[in-house]
Amino acid sequence: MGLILTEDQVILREMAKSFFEEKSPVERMRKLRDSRDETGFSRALWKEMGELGWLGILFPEAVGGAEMGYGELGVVLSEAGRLLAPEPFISTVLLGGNAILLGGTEPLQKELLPDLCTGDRLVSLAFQEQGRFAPYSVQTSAIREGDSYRIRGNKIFVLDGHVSNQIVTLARTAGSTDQREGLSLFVVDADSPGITIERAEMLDGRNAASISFEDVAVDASRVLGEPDHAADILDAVLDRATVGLSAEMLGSFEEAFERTLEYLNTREQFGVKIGTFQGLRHRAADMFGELEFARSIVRDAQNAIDEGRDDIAECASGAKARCSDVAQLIGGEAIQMHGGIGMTDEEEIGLFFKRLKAAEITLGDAIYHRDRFASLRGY
Amino acid sequence: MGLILTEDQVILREMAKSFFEEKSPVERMRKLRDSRDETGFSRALWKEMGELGWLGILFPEAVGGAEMGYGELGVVLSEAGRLLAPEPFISTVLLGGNAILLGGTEPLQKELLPDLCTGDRLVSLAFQEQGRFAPYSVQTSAIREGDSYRIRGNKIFVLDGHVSNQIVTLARTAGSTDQREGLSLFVVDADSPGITIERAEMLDGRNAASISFEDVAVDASRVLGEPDHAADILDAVLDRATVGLSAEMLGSFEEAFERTLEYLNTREQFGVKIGTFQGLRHRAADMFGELEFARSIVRDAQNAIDEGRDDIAECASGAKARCSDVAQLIGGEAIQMHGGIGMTDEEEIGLFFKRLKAAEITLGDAIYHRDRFASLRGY
Amino acid sequence: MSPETLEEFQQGVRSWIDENLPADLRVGNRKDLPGDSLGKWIKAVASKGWVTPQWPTEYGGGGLDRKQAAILMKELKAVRAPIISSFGTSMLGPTLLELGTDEQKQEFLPAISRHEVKWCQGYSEPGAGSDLASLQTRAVKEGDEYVITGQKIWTTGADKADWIFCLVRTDPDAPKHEGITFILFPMHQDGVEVSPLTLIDGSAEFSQVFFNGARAKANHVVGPVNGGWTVAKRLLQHERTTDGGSEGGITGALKENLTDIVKREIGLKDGILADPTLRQRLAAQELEARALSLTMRRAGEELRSGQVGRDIGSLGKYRWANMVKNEQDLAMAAMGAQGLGWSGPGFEDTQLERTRAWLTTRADSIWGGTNEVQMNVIAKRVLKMPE
Amino acid sequence: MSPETLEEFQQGVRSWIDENLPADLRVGNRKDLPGDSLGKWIKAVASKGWVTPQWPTEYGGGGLDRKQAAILMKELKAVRAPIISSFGTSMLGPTLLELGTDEQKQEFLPAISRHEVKWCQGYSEPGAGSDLASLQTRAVKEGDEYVITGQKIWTTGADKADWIFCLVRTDPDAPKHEGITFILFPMHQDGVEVSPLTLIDGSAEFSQVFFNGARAKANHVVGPVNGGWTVAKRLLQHERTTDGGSEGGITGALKENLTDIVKREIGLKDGILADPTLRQRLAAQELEARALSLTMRRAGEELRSGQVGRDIGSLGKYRWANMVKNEQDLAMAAMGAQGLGWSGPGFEDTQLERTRAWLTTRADSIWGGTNEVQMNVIAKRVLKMPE
Repeated sequence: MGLILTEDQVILREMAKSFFEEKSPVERMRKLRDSRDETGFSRALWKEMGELGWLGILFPEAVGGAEMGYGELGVVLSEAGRLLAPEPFISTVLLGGNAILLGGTEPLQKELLPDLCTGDRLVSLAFQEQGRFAPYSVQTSAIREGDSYRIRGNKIFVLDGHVSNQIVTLARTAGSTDQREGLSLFVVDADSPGITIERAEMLDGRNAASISFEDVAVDASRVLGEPDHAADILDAVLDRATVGLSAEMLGSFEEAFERTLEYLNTREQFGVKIGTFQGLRHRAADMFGELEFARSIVRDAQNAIDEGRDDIAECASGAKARCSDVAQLIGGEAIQMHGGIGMTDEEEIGLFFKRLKAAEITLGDAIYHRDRFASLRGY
Repeated sequence: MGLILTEDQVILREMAKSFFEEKSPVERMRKLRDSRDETGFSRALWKEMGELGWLGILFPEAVGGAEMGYGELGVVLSEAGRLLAPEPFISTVLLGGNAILLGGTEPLQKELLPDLCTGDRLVSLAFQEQGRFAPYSVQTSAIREGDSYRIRGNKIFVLDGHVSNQIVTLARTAGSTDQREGLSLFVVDADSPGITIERAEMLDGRNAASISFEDVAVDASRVLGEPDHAADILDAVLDRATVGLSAEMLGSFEEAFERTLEYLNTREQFGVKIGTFQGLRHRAADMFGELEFARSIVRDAQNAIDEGRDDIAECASGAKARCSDVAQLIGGEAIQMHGGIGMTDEEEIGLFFKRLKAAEITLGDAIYHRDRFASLRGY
Repeated sequence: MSPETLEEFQQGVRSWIDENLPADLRVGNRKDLPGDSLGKWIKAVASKGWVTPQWPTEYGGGGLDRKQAAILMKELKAVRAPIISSFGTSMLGPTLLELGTDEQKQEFLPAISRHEVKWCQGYSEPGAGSDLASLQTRAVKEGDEYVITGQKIWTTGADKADWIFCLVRTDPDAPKHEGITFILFPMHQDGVEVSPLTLIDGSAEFSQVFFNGARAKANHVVGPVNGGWTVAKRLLQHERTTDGGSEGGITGALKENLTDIVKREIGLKDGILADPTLRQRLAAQELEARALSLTMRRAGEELRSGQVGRDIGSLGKYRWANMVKNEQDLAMAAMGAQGLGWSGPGFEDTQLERTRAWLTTRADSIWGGTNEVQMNVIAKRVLKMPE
Repeated sequence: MSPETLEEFQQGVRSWIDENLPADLRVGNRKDLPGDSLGKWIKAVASKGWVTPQWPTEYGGGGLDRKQAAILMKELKAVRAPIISSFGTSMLGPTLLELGTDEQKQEFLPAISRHEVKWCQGYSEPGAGSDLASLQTRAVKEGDEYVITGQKIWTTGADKADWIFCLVRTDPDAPKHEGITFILFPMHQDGVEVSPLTLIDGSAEFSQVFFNGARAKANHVVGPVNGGWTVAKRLLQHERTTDGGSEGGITGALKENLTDIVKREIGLKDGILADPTLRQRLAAQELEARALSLTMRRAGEELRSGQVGRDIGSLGKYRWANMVKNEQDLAMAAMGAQGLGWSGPGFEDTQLERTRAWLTTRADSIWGGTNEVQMNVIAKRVLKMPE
């Protein structure tokens, strides 16, 4: 596969661009935040995207999907990222949906994925238990009792967990904290007795939940993949979600860069446009370079998945490490170059800045992913 | 103590400045290098400095020293560094001399230090055995046999080892490689049977030796401090040498910065002085800031030793970490800003660049010293 | 009556404080001080003239000399008394004392000394930023009044202010520094509209102020008409010497020691911070803070000794801003996802505060001279690079 | 005679190489090739016109079309034959073919095709640097000759060259791009002095060249008098398309894979690089190299597909230079004191070579357009920022 968009992808991009520009200007995200909307995004818009086939891009036709690839999904995610649309692509499609796709039995897939593709079902993945990203660091336990498991523990940072129908939950069925082995994944209904879901508002206006499980009973048929060996599924899911998130970030920092460039090119100080100052010009050239390098590496990571290459994990970590760094660079420069006005909530650049910070840390920051890349490369 | 020079130190600086400008322009160092001078520095100039009392600054009056402090020595070292004088301050005064001062018995001090203060005796410290700095990583062994020890092993990077009268040698008398305990220091005469000293020319035109010890016999009276506990002396010596080296580096990168600034302020391109370009101006401002921060932290480290404070080690590692970073920054920018002409051996800025690289790595680079600082700070 | 000695003065201050300062105010400058208590305290301090201890008594000041004033401050701080200061006491007052007419002093200073009238500062404008002198707010003379049209931004406390000291353009044809006038007028009038500005950290201490035919008396011009730039610069010098005042100004560092935060968030393993990359960054950060503080100390020593080469004090604002920002970045990195909270459960209050502080400090490299302006100044004034 | 097919041509090339290329030359482009053998090989290649395969046969070329020439190159590379190229073949020749007079072509091209006459390039001057057009070397017409006075620098191979193609100023009063002439003259004459330049890495491939009354024939001006700037730019395009030629040009990367070097110098501990800071840097470096190579690949795809937005190819030189330099910095950091050697015992040859390479690559961000010039170009041409 190439590193540029195919003709079909160009058409998809134009569609997505018009869609978000028309239906989801940045102002919409701000209103959802300021009104403390109880969902935090638009269910109607989400269903519209379902109708357009975008939610099912990754899923087989058998369950109502479009059976396309990360190249296509990345195009949509980048355009969503450009205008900070907060719809639950990461939580429902890339994390929850992917877990069911990669680990679920056929009956589970048939039960859950068709509604997910239409936008009627929301699914979150609950895996994180601490602030610093460490996916195997799991203390939540699941104990087998006859045909079911009882889950006990606490999860944090469950994206969009407050509105999900199912919470795919990572729990320890063997081994000790931090061990890769001994983990299992369960599809837990959000309304199961013993679950408490508390919504928290995030820096970027999006939502994540703290979820506590007090002896929540789950049927053994709701296990994804083999018990004790869920890390294989988890890794694959996280790699794919990481690539998707990177594509979204690409759109966000590209837009932040464009807006900053536009500001430099129009804002005057001391009688001249500030974009004429060499110091700022060189920094703009550097941002441009970083941005374009990020684009190349994200496209390659998408190809790695779509081609089924054996370096998916390396590419995913490489993409996220780069995108996290670029998010930090462009986010920071965008505020600095906008000056005082960039500090106001009214100016939209601050919304980009916050989203970029949240995305930088979500699914692991640059340090985590360079570390992982090094391990994958054998050093 | 203050962070600015005392009146006496200002006078000393003016003396040292005139001395090096008159007797040791950078051209002298180049000639020593190009003629492959067999000593690698000027013994005559070294003795002159002995007469001026500079070699004995650290040593007690009882052995012919001036009994002053690192504040004073730092002033001389910075001026030496400004003109890249290659005389053996680091090897003979800061490493070898300090080892005898801090660990030697009174008879040993009386035997060795007076000649050292006059410039008639040269002493090196042989401790390093690998490229990456790791002072406890010692495989050279010393085995007790009656009243003497037999040393066996190889040392590298022994500064000025090819001309030293004594080689203060770190060897393992107990424990295993990398252990801090079990090390001992021996004053070994350079002409002892079994020693082979091979001179190597370094990047910066200075010299370091590879030394092999094949069952070299040393009398037990030539041990510095307690056998097996030499690390306490070694640490103190390395801290002091590190602060001295940092003072020398300060002079070198200050001069490199001045020359670069002068170049920016005179060189014209496209009809204007290149120092008018904001990109270069901002980088110059950054270099200035780094340079001045380095000066503050070096002065404070000198004070820490001279006041006998309990944070000498922290200050020494802090100073070297900073100076190594600044050396890399200013060295690199100096070449880049001089453009093509900076790439020629003829232009002196390249000599600064090379010396700064060598000094950056000598006695541990910034990573090593930040690591050590973190350990000292308890994290 | 023999002149009071400093010791006697100090004793007097101590007993006066003992009598007048209630226990519930001995907690330092906090925002939630009990209103009644505070009101009484302010009245008591004002009655001695000690809100403005060095101002002449005729304007409600304390008439103290520098040494006495220093003793007063020391004693107040010793018992953690709330410090009463305002734009009036720290900025406008000193400027009026120096450059105002007798009528202006009589009219405005006593109310400032009583801490009764709140002032705000109308300097910055949208579109001006670092280039303050390019301001566009117009003032046109009509009889013995000026009619003012334009817009100010970053006005601290404008929503609570009674009066404003304001830079306006009175001669649009003159070179930009020469057509500016410094003028005073009331905020509570038609033609003045205040619109609070929310910042990215959620705070709302600043406002935009819109003038649409606001009126100022011609005799409320301070200094010469079209000579306001000089007055403005003089006032900014007062601002600097009084450390920015308590309202607004540049925002501060972490409440808790950075090293403690990182150690707690990351944890130690065999006595070593569990993340080696953050360990290196933390060491670098601690060393940067030390170097900054040592350099500022050295700048002071150089100044006092007269041993001045290049002005190293000029680095202060720039390096300080970067240091504070990096400190917050590092705290954020240590918190990971725990640093992404805005509200709701799952986050400790200190974590939420730190996240806001991280946002607040983004302004440190912008306000009070952007990093870029500071670098320009260093290149030009300190390094004497050609232009 | 029916025209030869490409397959037949390829067969012919193969058998010709089999016959003519001795085993001792099948080792790639090395500096220590056996002289006799090499001389014979060059003669043989020249006799076919294959030193300059696409040039017309009348000038000693091979008269091949593009496809045939590609096959020839592929076959030569397949057996690691030494590639014969020079400033004459890659730069001057193509320029003369395009812009030279018939006499000039006849006079100069055959000798280049025979690889007999060595050329050097007189472009850069001290004091000009990135601003090439500000060159000062003067040429004054005397009869049918020009008399040349001035100085060139960075002249690759000047100490071995027979002729020079040189930019000189023929009209000092014209705007700086309009008074420049492109002229050819012999190096072996009074008035030309060559002084080799040693670089900081100890190499001496460049020279300074001093002209003190050197003489050039007026009919050796290429293109119009005072129109040399256009010729010079055209020539530089040939340089770019032929990848810099083998003499000089921008210096290359590490001979050994960086990751292997770092792993060997630092060592692994429990499968993890023993220094965690260098581990992060190495990962960043590997990822940077991947991103650069992917971006260059993408630039090619964009160009071929016509799907061009902003010109990402423009990043290449700048980012490449930084990447190569960082790679060498990292290798140096890994070697520690073992990277500080210049000569003498105690250092492996590969370590000494790496240290020199570290020095050599400092030039990568200077030559071929400094980093600063590249950033200027990106800001202006790609980002369209105002000036």
